Amino acid sequence: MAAKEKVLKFIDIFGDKMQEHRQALTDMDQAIGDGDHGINMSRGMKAVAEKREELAQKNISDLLKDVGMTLVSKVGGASGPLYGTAFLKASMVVKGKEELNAQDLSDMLKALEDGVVTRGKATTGEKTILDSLVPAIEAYDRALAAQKPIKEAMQEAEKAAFEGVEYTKTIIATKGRASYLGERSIGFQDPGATSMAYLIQSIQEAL
Amino acid sequence: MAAKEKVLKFIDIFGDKMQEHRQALTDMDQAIGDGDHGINMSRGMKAVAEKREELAQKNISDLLKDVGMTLVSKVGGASGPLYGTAFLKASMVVKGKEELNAQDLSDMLKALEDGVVTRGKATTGEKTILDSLVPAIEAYDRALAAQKPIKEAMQEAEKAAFEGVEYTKTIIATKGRASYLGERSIGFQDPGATSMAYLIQSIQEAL
Amino acid sequence: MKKFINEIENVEIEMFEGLSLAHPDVVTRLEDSNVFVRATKKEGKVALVSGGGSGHEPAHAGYVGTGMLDAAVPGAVYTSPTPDQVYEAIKAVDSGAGVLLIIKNYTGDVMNFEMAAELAQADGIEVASVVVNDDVAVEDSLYTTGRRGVAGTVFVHKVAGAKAEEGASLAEVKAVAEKAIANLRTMGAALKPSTVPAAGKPGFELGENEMEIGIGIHGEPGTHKEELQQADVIVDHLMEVILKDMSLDEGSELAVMINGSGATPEMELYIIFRKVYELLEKAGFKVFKTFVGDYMTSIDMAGMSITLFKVDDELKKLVSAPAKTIGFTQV
Amino acid sequence: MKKFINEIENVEIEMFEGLSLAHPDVVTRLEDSNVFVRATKKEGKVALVSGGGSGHEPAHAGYVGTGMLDAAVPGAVYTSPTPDQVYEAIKAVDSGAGVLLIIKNYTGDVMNFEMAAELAQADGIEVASVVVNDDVAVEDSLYTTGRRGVAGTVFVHKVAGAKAEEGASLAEVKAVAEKAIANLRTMGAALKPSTVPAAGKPGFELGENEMEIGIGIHGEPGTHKEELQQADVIVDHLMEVILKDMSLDEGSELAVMINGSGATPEMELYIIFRKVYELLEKAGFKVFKTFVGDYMTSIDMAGMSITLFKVDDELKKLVSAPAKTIGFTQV
Ligand SMILES: Nc1ncnc2c1ncn2[C@@H]1O[C@H](COP(=O)(O)OP(=O)(O)O)[C@@H](O)[C@H]1O
Ligand SMILES: Nc1ncnc2c1ncn2[C@@H]1O[C@H](COP(=O)(O)OP(=O)(O)O)[C@@H](O)[C@H]1O
Ligand SMILES: [Mg+2]
Ligand SMILES: [Mg+2]
Ligand SMILES: [Mg+2]
Ligand SMILES: [Mg+2]
Repeated sequence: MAAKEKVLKFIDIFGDKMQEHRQALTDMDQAIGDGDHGINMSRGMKAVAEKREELAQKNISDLLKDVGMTLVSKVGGASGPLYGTAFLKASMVVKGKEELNAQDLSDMLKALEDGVVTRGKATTGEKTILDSLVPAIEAYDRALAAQKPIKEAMQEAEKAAFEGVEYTKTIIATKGRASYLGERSIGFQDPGATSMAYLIQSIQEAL
Repeated sequence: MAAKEKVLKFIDIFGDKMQEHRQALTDMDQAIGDGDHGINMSRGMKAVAEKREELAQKNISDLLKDVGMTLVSKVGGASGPLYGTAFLKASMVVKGKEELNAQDLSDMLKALEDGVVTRGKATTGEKTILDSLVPAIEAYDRALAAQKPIKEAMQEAEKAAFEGVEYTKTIIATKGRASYLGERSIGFQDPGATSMAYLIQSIQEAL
Repeated sequence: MKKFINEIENVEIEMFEGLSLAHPDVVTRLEDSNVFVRATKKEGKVALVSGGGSGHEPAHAGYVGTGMLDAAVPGAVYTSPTPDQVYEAIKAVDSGAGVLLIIKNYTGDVMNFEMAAELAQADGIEVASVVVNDDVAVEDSLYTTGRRGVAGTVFVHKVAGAKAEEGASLAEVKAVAEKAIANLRTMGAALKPSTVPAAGKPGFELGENEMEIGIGIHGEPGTHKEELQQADVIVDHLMEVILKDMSLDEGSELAVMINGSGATPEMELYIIFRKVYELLEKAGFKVFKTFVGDYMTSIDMAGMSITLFKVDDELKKLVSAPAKTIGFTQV
Repeated sequence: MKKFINEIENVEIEMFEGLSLAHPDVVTRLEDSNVFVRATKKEGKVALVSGGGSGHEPAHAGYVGTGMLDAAVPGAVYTSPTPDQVYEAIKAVDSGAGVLLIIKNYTGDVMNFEMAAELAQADGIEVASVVVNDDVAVEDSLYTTGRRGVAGTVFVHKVAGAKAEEGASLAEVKAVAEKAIANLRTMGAALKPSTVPAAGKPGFELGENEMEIGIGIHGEPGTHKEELQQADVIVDHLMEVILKDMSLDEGSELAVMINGSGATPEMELYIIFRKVYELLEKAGFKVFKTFVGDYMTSIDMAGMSITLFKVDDELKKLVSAPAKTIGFTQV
């Protein structure tokens, strides 16, 4: 399967997961936020799915850019600019590429992180998207350094991402809406970190 | 016991009954009205009770007038003008009297009815105060005609009043707020007829 | 019962105190009473007095001011004020040109206001009254107490108030109020009942999948319960009843009020209006002006009513005239 | 969930349609969008744009009009609008004098509005922005996202809108908005949570005897739950937190807003104001002007907030200036 088909497959899987976990992500956000994260993400990925044919005509960079623009203009809230900018940054690092190797995937993942950080100005440990994304990237790079194949590296990334989600239960939110709860945010899983873990999982499953 | 003391005792007993049945009368009014009849009547009779010492200084006619004015100015809703005017009319038929015989009591009861009819323009069978008051008066007069003593006559009046209350369950309201319910008002007891039955009972108990 | 209140028996009085402290430039509360009059009495004009139970806020004290009422007398919650209170209001606002009482058609309101009118007339004050009965949910028949006065009452305050402000005579103000009443129709529905503080529990019960059709404004049950429907279906049903009772011609112009009962989000009121507009347009009627909001509430009921008000040139002018009150300001 | 709605996914769009059909003389909805602009564009002045999630009605579309906003962009329920939408609004209202964005301090709102500003600035439009953060319930710290923007935002719309209407420059309008923000403090409490239509169930749970203190306006839980208290006790508590955070002197003048969350009867808001007034008077502060009602709601939440706004001569003039919008009209 060509790289572009894999990217499209990743987008499809992520879209399906956002529909599937719509209620669960919303429930998580009700506990410590305003109860719309699942609604937001599923609305955005539904809009992406509606463009599926158009996307299939584009090259990898352009289709990622289109996904980013669609998320920016359909999601709203905090997750729209964060996920949107993440995809836009990812689109930039694969400009002109028709194939993607293991290093390209690493660059893309870092571009996602760069997008989230540029917009959200958070670091790890603040109970955000970054708490699943950053450990996933670290796990992936570690696996690559250990000469593991790309699929296996992404499996380790996925594992690290969901561990990151578990970790969010133990910390106080200091960014985003959950930060208003202070100590009361402890014990709850961060919805944004969770949706990001599903994104990592979607990449892994698409490989 | 002098007649005036009996009238005062009747007012006391009626006041107590309105406090005692406040919730029940309100519940009845919630079913087919706006849920305030017990609140209204107890507010009015509480205001009467607060004037108890003043009332005791007055003659029978004046004290009944005072009760009527107090009800008019404290109860509001439909029952305020109806009960208020009833007491005002009753006060007029006993003007100048210091003793009350069985016929005087009959005149007073009819004056109550006259007050309710003047204000409310209803007749029996419309699911109102009149449906306990009118049968009570009829029963009282029948008993008097049969030479029964006043206490016994009032006991029959009381019985007829509560039968009237039962009867209200079987009919459609065509006056007052319950009339908006049409057929839906069947099956429910009329709160105003019920409070009037307690009034009749209070007279009986005061004798 | 969960409410932001203190002792239940102080609910009305504390509300009255808050209201008069909040808007001293618009209304004055007569000392120790439940009578609200304009902060600045306007002399020489016909005075308008209305009232009813409390629990309908902003009605009626919220409509005291330029272009609407001269006095409002709110009674206990859902209970008509008493004759002596209304009498005080009449005396306070009369400036020789006469007083019009705007009464909603309920046995209690009619009797208490009538007694007040008798007291004032005995003093030589010219008093006239109109009885608003815009609720088409209940059948109008000679053998009943007739229809209730509900949200349409606000339009009567508005047009009679504007007419009086113009300097019209008592007879003229009364005539325009009666014309308004003849042209007004309202019907409502509720999803959740209201709770009278002193009663402590809701006025009726509704299942998770039920609604009450044909509600009044006193938390009383409506004409019947129905299975919960989508907004458009409810609007269809209410509009059918309302329109059947009005004589409208192609091109008739209407003022429309979508009234919230106190706990209905504006979001829902606008969704309702959207459908009302669609139906009116399809039928060939013209919406002249629209009012959406809490105008005549039922404490914390989640409900709404639709009022259609057929307007001619005179009524259009009066509906559009300026008004400055707590609950209704228009330039 | 019981609501007067149709299909859940159409809630926002049907509300937008209803709103623009109801008030064509005040607002125009840009075709097929969620951008509301004044029906008559005022040229040559600084333009004000605000927005946020839907569910806060009348905020923000209800504040578009003379003396307040030039455009409002309501997003999905409780969700910030997106950058392209805000960008459309900016382009529609700019008439060369620059555009001020009034943003409530939420991560999502700030990011989306910032992206919109970047897009507009790339077109050469002068764009400035202020971030409202009046909620004292949450601690302000360099290590958090800071305080939320809540009901006080309406005062920012009011004074910045009045300043812009006077013909002030973008820098001047921004400066007065920032002065207002520095002088605004709000805190709220709720008895019942709100239900986002798409979520289908309440945002948090409260027992029959519990209340939520320090609520925001998005149905999110507050800072903590407490046992239900009488209104005066709740007011005491909220006022203590608010006043501790303000620097007031004897004789300081305040505009006060008692804001309802959507399902709170006016009756309760006035009972609350009564106590607020008593406390302010006792402390030697002067109430300059009072606003009681649903200004910044949370759909169907039964809750309220108290906003104190310290006003100097300039702010007093701007608070009192005329305004003509759907949700706020003043002469
Ligand atoms: N500054 C930030 N950086 C990274 N992620 C953030 C930031 N702020 C919030 N988030 C993420 O956004 C999620 C909430 O998204 P969502 O509910 O869609 O938006 P909103 O909070 O505007 O309703 C949080 O769970 C958190 O993971
Ligand atoms: N026209 C009338 N004549 C006699 N009694 C009436 C009339 N209208 C109403 N009532 C009585 O008044 C009672 C209701 O009183 P209440 O609840 O205090 O007043 P409201 O209906 O104004 O709330 C009814 O149960 C009925 O018995
Ligand atoms: Mg959220
Ligand atoms: Mg009643
Ligand atoms: Mg009543
Ligand atoms: Mg949100």
